[in-house]
Amino acid sequence: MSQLLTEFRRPELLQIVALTLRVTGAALLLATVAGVPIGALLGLVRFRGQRLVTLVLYTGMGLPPVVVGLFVYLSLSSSGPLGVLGWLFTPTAMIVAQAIIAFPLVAGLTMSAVAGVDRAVRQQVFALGASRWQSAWTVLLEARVGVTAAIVAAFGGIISEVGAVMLVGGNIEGQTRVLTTAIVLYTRQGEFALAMALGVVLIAVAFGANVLLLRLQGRLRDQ
Amino acid sequence: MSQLLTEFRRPELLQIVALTLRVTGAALLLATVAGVPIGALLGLVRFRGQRLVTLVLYTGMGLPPVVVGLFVYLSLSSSGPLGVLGWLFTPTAMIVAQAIIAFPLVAGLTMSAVAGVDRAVRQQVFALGASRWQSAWTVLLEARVGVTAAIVAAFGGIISEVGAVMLVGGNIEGQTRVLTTAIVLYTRQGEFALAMALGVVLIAVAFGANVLLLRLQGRLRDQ
Amino acid sequence: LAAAATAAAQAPVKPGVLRLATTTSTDDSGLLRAILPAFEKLCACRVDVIAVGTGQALEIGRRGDADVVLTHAYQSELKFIAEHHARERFDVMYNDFVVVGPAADPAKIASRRSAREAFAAIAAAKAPFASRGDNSGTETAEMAIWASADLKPAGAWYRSLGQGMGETLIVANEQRAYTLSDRGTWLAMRDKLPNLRLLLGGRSIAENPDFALRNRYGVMAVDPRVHPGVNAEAARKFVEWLVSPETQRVIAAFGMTRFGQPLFYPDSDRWKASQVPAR
Amino acid sequence: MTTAPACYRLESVQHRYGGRVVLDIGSLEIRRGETLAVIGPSGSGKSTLLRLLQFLERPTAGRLWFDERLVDSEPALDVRRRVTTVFQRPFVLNRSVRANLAFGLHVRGWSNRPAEIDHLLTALGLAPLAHAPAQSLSGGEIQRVALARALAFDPDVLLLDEPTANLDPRNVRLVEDLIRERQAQGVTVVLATHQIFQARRLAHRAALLLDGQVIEVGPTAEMLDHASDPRTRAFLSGDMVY
Amino acid sequence: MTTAPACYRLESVQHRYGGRVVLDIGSLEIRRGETLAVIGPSGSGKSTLLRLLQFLERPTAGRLWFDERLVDSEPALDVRRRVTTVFQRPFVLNRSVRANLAFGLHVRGWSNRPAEIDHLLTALGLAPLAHAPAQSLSGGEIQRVALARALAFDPDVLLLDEPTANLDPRNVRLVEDLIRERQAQGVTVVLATHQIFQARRLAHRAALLLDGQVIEVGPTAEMLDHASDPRTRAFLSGDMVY
Ligand SMILES: Nc1ncnc2c1ncn2[C@@H]1O[C@H](COP(=O)(O)OP(=O)(O)OP(=O)(O)O)[C@@H](O)[C@H]1O
Ligand SMILES: Nc1ncnc2c1ncn2[C@@H]1O[C@H](COP(=O)(O)OP(=O)(O)OP(=O)(O)O)[C@@H](O)[C@H]1O
Ligand SMILES: [Mg+2]
Ligand SMILES: [Mg+2]
Repeated sequence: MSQLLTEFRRPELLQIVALTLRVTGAALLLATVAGVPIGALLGLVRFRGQRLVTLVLYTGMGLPPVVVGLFVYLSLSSSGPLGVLGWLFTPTAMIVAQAIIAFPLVAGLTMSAVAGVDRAVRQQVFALGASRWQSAWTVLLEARVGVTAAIVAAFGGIISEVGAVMLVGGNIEGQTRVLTTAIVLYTRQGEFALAMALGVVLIAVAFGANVLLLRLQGRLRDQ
Repeated sequence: MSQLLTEFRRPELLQIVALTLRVTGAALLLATVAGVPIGALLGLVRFRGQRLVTLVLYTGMGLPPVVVGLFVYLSLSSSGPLGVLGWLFTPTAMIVAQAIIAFPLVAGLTMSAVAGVDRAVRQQVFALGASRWQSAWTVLLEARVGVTAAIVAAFGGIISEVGAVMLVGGNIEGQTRVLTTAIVLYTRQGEFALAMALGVVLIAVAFGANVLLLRLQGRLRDQ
Repeated sequence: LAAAATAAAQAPVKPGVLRLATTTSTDDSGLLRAILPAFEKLCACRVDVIAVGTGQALEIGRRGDADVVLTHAYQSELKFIAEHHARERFDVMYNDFVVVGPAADPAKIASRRSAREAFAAIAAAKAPFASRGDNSGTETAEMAIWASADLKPAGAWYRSLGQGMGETLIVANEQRAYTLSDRGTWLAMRDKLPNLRLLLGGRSIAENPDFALRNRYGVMAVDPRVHPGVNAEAARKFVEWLVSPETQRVIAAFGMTRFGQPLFYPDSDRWKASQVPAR
Repeated sequence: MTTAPACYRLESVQHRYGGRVVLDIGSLEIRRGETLAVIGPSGSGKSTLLRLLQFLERPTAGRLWFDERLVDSEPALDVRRRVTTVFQRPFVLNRSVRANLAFGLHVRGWSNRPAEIDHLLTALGLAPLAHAPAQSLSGGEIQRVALARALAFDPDVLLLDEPTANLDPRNVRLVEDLIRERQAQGVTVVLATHQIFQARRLAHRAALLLDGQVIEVGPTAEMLDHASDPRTRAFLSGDMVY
Repeated sequence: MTTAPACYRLESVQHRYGGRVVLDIGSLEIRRGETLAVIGPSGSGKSTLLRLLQFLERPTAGRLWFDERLVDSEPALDVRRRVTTVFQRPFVLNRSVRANLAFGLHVRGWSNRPAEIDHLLTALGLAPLAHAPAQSLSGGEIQRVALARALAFDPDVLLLDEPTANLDPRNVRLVEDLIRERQAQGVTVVLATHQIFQARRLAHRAALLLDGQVIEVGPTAEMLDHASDPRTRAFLSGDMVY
């Protein structure tokens, strides 16, 4: 226990938490900015091949982080097509990988939330003169509980993810070590108590972030 | 490439795929059986502390698989409280860990899908004489798109998960090796092409499972 | 009563199964896959290999979740015995570590004769160095080398990864960094590491100029008096079999066809004893 | 004046939504087997009253008896199954028309009574639509499905909230005929409507709600023709024109 | 007979839902500035016709002109913004009543016109509810919000689908007064209703739909009092009673 306390007073812990939030926050932002509009669109319009797109998105929710990590790694590797960017083993690479993992979750669950809004509501909004984008935004606000859940699920998926960030970040101390990779490290060392303690920290961080997200959802009502 | 082909013809591959489906399928079944009714209930009733329960569920979506794995490992370890069961390093342990990971996803997303069903629909069902459970079931059917998405997201989350199954299953060849742990193994060995190929197999398996799930959703309409 | 309760909480012995907790290097190199079938036939049992980090392997043993552990962290192994989780440790085999680095070799270590000197040169040049940073046997060896050179590595050039050997080599390859690797993993992966060269350690263990780079593997059967749930019978048989000259001979031959040199060198007392008359 | 035992009794019932009192009824009795029309302007509390009678909400103050038993928590399933509502804005389930009609029977575990359902479909002109998805129907069709669905399981008490608002004259007649059939069988009916003429055609007694208060209650013809309260007269006079 | 330029022109318009023809109109013209009542029994296609006129759906066959331009794909935003519908089953957004009224202005980027909104709230008796969440309103209140929301941005064409189905006489009058105000300003109105009396009070011309077909169309009084088609007479006769 005293070991835990010493561990927790380490300034590195703060830095690890900060990097975790920065990477996951940025990835979530990217995935949201891309995934919410696309999910909304897919939920709103009917088109040929919709079923296939749905299937692809749903399957994307099951992309193994390790495979995504490998893919990003091979792309960013110095012998890969994007090697010149020099992103490998930097937080940027981790953001890219997590954004890819988060995207299908955000888009797929937003789609199902938007599709759950009564068609009559959409017709009403259309008849009041809303443009395509305004319609989408209005329906999104009506579906905000489901859209928030989509973002929450994606956040949970990537903040707890380790396979991809380990591969493309390298778990470099002081550089690219986040909470999950630190947990894995302690686990491999047999330091189970420390690993569990960091797990608790991670869960606390996720809890705090969700409090904020639900606040935001509440705000949207008063628009 | 020829190496890939040889790899794919290995009978172990079939066994690994079968075990993956068995473990993830059983875990998903457990999580669904527990999570859908609980999520439905939470989405239907209003009670004090609901906000907190929501937050806890949402936070649960971000439970790091490694931490869940560690927790299950310590519980099932022969010096742990459930050691007598002798489940450690067996598929059963993997099922337990994955079910824990899947549960908050199923319950949380079901909750938000059910909450999205118009209150008037619930009142209508109540007024027609449905019992609590019948109401819940009826509303679930009305929210089936969202509930399916919840199950799909949970499925995607666990079939691609590696941290927990690695810890509690031990990645024992022929016994507890699933697709993700095999992918990690190959990655660790620098066999990137093989790892990627197995990733493709995993994605194909997930795609097939989603086809089935969407079929099932279609069936429910005709109830 | 409390003791009875503890005993009752123990997992039942699974007859016919031996749980072997070991480090990833023994498994990833393919050694276990090559030698274990013989033992499985001999004892008519199944061996479940749990390949994890060294620390984790020992911890699994400490909790009685494995019947036998095979690791390469001598000091930690001694501690394991001091804590009564096993009664004895047996030498099994050894191989060696090598220092690899970028082909350009900015710290000019290729000409050095010892790891101590090489590390000192790297630190002086502040050339990138990738460390396992995971408390593994390899990292323990690395730390011992830094200590012998009176150095405490720190700074942007020193990257502590907290990953396995394979991953660390991958990072070093990308970042053109030096690293300490066990020879087996290096040999197995060097085709995929175009930016790295072996700079210190020679072409085989016989040519390794630095004895400090030796990597010793030991095996321990978990003590059934402390952990009644273990399959002590099979564990005992396994240890006996592993150190037997016949098995040791197979270990010595492993890797010859693929790499032209063995990956592991037999090191058990019985093997050494059996070699004496031959000399 | 009580001629039949009370089906519902309300005493000092108040209902609030966030501070605002929308219902404030000193005393009201609805007798077994009678049809009571609840009339009143938009927002006067008609639908709220029906929600209380359907046990969907509990009054914030006062007491409500159903069948001489005080309703202080959700009634037992078999009790509340005796009452059903056709809502002002009916919702149909995402199933076929026929499956919607069968829903009430289905939850009661009753063998499917196909003859009864066929009878209702025909009586309300819905037979050709039996297999259509209910949510694709027109406004008036949905309203008829909702009524048929409520009648299918023979409720003792029928709460009707503007049941013909979306119907044309011919369909109004079909609906009213069915209601009369149930009246003859002794079903208690509470009919919220803004159509005075409908109240006159169907109800034994009428009650006028204004701002949540019962202004006047009495036998329909008497009350509509000789209202004693000036507010009642004012409300009724508009109806002669619109 | 064309006295004003056509607002809408329909030629051989058919509309199907999954094989079933629900609308089949040989030719119909709606003139600029006129009010056309569309009457007909439940399921005859009134709402479907309005959906086509609102460009929500494209006819499965035939041609539709709006303002002399053929509508073959979704019209440009500024064209379709000239038309709005008050639906038979109006949906309000999960916002305050006031925010619902402002929605049409908001999407057009118009400065918020608070005076106009206040005027509408008062005219429809909704002022006390301005800040209430719109989804908690009563049936008639929601119907009035939907009308006010449509009027707030001064549409050229107003499609009204049973706009007073849920209203009591006094509120019917408020709504009809507002409609008359717009008629005076030259707004084209298409009014789907099952209330013959309302058609008589508001419409210049009336069209009777039966099974998707226009049976008769003509000046309201003339058509209602001296219908030439027996089917029209049969439909109207029911209305004398219900
Ligand atoms: N859930 C609610 N929350 C807040 N206010 C409500 C709620 N339900 C109803 N009200 C308010 O209570 C009043 C009475 O509503 P109710 O639906 O009973 O009226 P009504 O007589 O049925 O009117 P209408 O003829 O328009 O249907 C209305 O002013 C309405 O805005
Ligand atoms: N989306 C749809 N899919 C299938 N059928 C539909 C759809 N919409 C309408 N219908 C059918 O088309 C017919 C005409 O519907 P419409 O809503 O136009 O009738 P209406 O004249 O407005 O009737 P009401 O007076 O009952 O509102 C109805 O029989 C209806 O069931
Ligand atoms: Mg009402
Ligand atoms: Mg209609």
